[in-house]
Amino acid sequence: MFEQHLAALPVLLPLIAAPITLILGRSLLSWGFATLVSGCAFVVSIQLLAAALSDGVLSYALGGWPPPWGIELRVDAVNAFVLLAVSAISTLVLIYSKDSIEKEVEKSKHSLFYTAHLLCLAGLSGILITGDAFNLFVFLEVSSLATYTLVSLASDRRCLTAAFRYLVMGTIGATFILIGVGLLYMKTGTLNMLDLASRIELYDSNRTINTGLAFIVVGIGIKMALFPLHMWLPPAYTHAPSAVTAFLSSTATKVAVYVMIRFIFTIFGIDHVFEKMGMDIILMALAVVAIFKCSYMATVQSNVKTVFAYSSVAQVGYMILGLSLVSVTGLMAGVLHVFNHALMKGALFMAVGAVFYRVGSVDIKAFNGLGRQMPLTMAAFTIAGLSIIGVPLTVGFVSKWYLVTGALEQDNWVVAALVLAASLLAVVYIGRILEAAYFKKLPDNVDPNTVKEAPPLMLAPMWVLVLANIYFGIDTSLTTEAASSAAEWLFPSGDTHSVSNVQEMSK
Amino acid sequence: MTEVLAAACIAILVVMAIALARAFKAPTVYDRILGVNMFGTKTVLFIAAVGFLMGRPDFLDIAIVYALINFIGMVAVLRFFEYTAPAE
Amino acid sequence: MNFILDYYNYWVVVFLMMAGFYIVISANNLVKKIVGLNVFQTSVFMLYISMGKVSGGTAPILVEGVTQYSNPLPHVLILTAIVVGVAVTAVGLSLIVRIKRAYGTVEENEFEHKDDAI
Amino acid sequence: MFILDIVSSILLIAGVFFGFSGAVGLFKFPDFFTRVHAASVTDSIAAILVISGLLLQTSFDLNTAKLVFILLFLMITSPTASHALAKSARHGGLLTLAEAKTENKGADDKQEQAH
Amino acid sequence: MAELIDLVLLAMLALTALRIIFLKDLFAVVMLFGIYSFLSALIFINLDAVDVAFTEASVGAGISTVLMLGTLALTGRKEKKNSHSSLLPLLVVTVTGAALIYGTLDMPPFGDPDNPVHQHVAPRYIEESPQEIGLPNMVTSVLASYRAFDTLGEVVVVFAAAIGVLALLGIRRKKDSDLESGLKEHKVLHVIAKIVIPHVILFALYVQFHGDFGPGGGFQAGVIAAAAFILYALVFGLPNTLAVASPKFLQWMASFGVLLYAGVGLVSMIKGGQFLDYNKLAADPIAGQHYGIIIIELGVGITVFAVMLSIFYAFSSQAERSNVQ
Repeated sequence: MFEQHLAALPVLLPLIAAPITLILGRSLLSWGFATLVSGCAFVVSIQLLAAALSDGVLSYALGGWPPPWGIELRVDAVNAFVLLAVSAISTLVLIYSKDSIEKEVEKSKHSLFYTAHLLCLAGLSGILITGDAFNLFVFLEVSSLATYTLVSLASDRRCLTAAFRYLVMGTIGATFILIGVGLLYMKTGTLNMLDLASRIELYDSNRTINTGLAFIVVGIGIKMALFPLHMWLPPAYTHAPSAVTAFLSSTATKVAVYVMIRFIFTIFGIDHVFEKMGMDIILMALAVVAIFKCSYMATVQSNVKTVFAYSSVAQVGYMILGLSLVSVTGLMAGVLHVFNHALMKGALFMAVGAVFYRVGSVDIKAFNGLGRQMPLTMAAFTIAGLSIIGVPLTVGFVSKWYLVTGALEQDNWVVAALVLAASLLAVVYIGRILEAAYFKKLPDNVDPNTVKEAPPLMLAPMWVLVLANIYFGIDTSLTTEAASSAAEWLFPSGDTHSVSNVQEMSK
Repeated sequence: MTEVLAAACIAILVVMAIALARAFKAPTVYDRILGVNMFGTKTVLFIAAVGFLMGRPDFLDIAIVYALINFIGMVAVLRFFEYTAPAE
Repeated sequence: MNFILDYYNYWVVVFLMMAGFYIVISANNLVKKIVGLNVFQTSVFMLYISMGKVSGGTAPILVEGVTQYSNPLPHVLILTAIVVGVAVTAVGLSLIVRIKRAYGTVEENEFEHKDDAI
Repeated sequence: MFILDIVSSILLIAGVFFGFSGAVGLFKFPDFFTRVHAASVTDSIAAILVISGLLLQTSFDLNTAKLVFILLFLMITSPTASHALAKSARHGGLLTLAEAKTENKGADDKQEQAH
Repeated sequence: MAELIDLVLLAMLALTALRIIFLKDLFAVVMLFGIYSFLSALIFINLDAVDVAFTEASVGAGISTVLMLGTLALTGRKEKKNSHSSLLPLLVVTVTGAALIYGTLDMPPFGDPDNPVHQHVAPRYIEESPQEIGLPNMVTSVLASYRAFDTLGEVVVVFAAAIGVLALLGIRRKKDSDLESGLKEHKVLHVIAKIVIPHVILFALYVQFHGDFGPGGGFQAGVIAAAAFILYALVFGLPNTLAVASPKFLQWMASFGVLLYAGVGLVSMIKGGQFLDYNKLAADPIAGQHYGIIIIELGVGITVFAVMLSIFYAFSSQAERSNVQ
């Protein structure tokens, strides 16, 4: 029975657990329960990825109605891979948040926090595994509503305005997606993704379908903070509770990137999007501007959370750059970076949260002298920061490697050079913080005895992520295999040759 | 008979339009509410009539909901004035 | 003429959507933004319902002697979307109440000045 | 059957006529309290007439019951709403036209005295 | 005839939308939004979407408007002068609108039965759902069976909204519950409300269980039942209502509704079907469908009722609090 329903479990588990968490009510109890459920979802998603890699695709017809009449859940290598990252981060963040939100969220709201977290996880998992375009919208809204709540739970009043701006932008994005899906439905009469794909193919450059595509891309662009539409992200990530920032930065925008990939590659088909509409040029231009503009913005911020918020927007640029290369390698780099970026940003924001837990501020000045006071936290921070820069032996290097290789395959020297140049900006913004931590002294007015190492429940998940950063940076076979089979899965006519070449080169 | 029903529907629509005009531009805020209330009650009649016109009178449930919501809306407005001075 | 008859419904709906969208992005007052969001979404619902209409059809509830029904699927989708809309509205409004309590104003440009940028 | 149709038509037309007159009254009457009078009285009579007209079109089934329910509901709530609104306006300090005139006069008198 | 009505209603909608843009009095804006909602519900009726009209009327014009008024009572009625330049928004809107108009040019004509929408997936719902599900209301069949997972998502969205509002506002129970509140001076309203409220609850039950045969269902019923309690709270004051349905109880109910819905799915999994496969619930598939739909509609109704009322409580207790201060 378990095997049969494997595809439905990642979304059903948190979805059913959320109301139970609310009933449990007590802080500790609901924390334990939520963590347990999230852990189960993680175990399930490991099995799902294994199944997807061996069998190709798992389809689950809800209600026993065959698609396109009923709603289908569809798990393949792509979403199983992203799902693994989401459920893993969710579990780690939940472990981490027990101490973290103690400091940042009112006691009476803890069980609401865990409920909202589970709802968010359920929404994100639902977006990932559904095979139905409208169902995707519903789960998008489940996760978004939970996210607005999570962001607004911080004690700083600025989180309220940030959450409101996020809510307005997010709802506009969702409504754009709704319009786009409506236009597609109007021309095809179906909502199932595969069915949509086969029926869109029948039309050769139809104005209604092109408009639908444009609306969907803009809508998802808002959700994933694609460059000119990213204005909601920095305030939201800066003022949300640290645990929430760690969770969202490594999952929410990544899921949106997945949705973009799914719509472009599975539903519309690359011929339609890239060759007929020339979307690759637009996306590539936006991605490059995003990488530079936001990396630069990251270097001039004084709030460390804001620094990494802008860095996240820049990193989304890398992912979009990957898929705008329109090659198996480029796409693979994009998918790989979705996973890798989750590892590094999760660790970074957890470290920043730990600093806030002890020091009570995340201003760059607050980091002065912390290298001595919080050695483990700052070591984790350093390694994750190096990973963002793309230093060899970390995951950041692996995804940038494939990105540059993808660009060079097409003799696109400019893009390759730009990617490398942008890494220098990352050196600057990471370097500023490391300098403060290791080369400046603790301010005199701070008592060195109060600023000590973070509690173990915060350190453990942080270090799990840091070790994952290193492990997957050295032994790349697991992630690259998953990412390359995902990319090949999406590229129906892709030549598998070039990927195996690249793998050899990386060894 | 259909002609009479159709004419009645159109006429109710016209009345609704006039009430709407009052809600758009009113000398006092109470006139605005009056316009909205009249709009609501006429809508109930319109739904009832249109149901017979389209030959599906079993949709009267919606008219009931309209009447109910219209009433609750009015009470909510009155309650609202307990908190804020209604001066225009 | 036929062309207009075929499409007038969609055009008016597009106009309504854009009116709502304009309110959202131009309004300075947060409550008005939420009203605009609702107008925007309601108009999108009309787009869906318009495409489900069949001329000469009737509501998709089985009755004797009728063979032509309108399409029930858009109705189902919009039922769901309306609920989503009210959920977002409720959360947005409660955020506004909290913002008013924290800042003393619900005008966007006023509370922007009260905090540093970002 | 034919007679029923005619009676029903007459009721409908009469109802719509009253509704229309009420709407005109909404614009034409001089102060709020006369306007609320115009609106509420015609609202009730229009509801009674139109729904009675529709009642004659039914074949005495569930729809009849629903129509009667709507009628009763409107009969109860519509005057209540108007009454509460007028009362609220009164409490809010709105004056009738006559009162406003005397008030103005009083104010004018005072001004004159001041001069 | 339908086209004429459609046109008139659309014109009214357009005027209302324009008026909302230019009005500065937020109270009037909210009133006009209520009208906008009513009008769009009329359009839905005219386009044969009676279930949607039902929902839009009760939610858009009812709950949303009441919540907006509650917010206005706390935030003030006047919109201040807008210092933003309106040029950029206008540009964005024009571009978006132009894109949409461009998109309409290849659309299938309005109302044509040969449109792809009516040819591909929908015919099965129309032709076979009466046999497969056994219900005359196709919207209920699709909503509660074919696309039941969407509806589960919808219930979870509502639940998430409750979590959000509770986290943001919370529901304060006042110690001094003998506080002046409610419309004390309106004696007539008290009498009428006492007559009306029981009938409204009765009507809600009718909508809940008649939804399989006519317009209505769990969602609408939940909203109407909540509306009855809201009316009670508006007229008799919040403390009295809190005594009838306490916030804790409502939280429990909201969770219970979601669990009831998901529970049907789990039972069908245990009986060997897929999640939410009602055919397995009873020996006879049609009977199974009936059981499944009735129970999940009940779950929807319970959750929606509890959530809508909780949200209203949250707003209302804020308003009363600020009123006291």
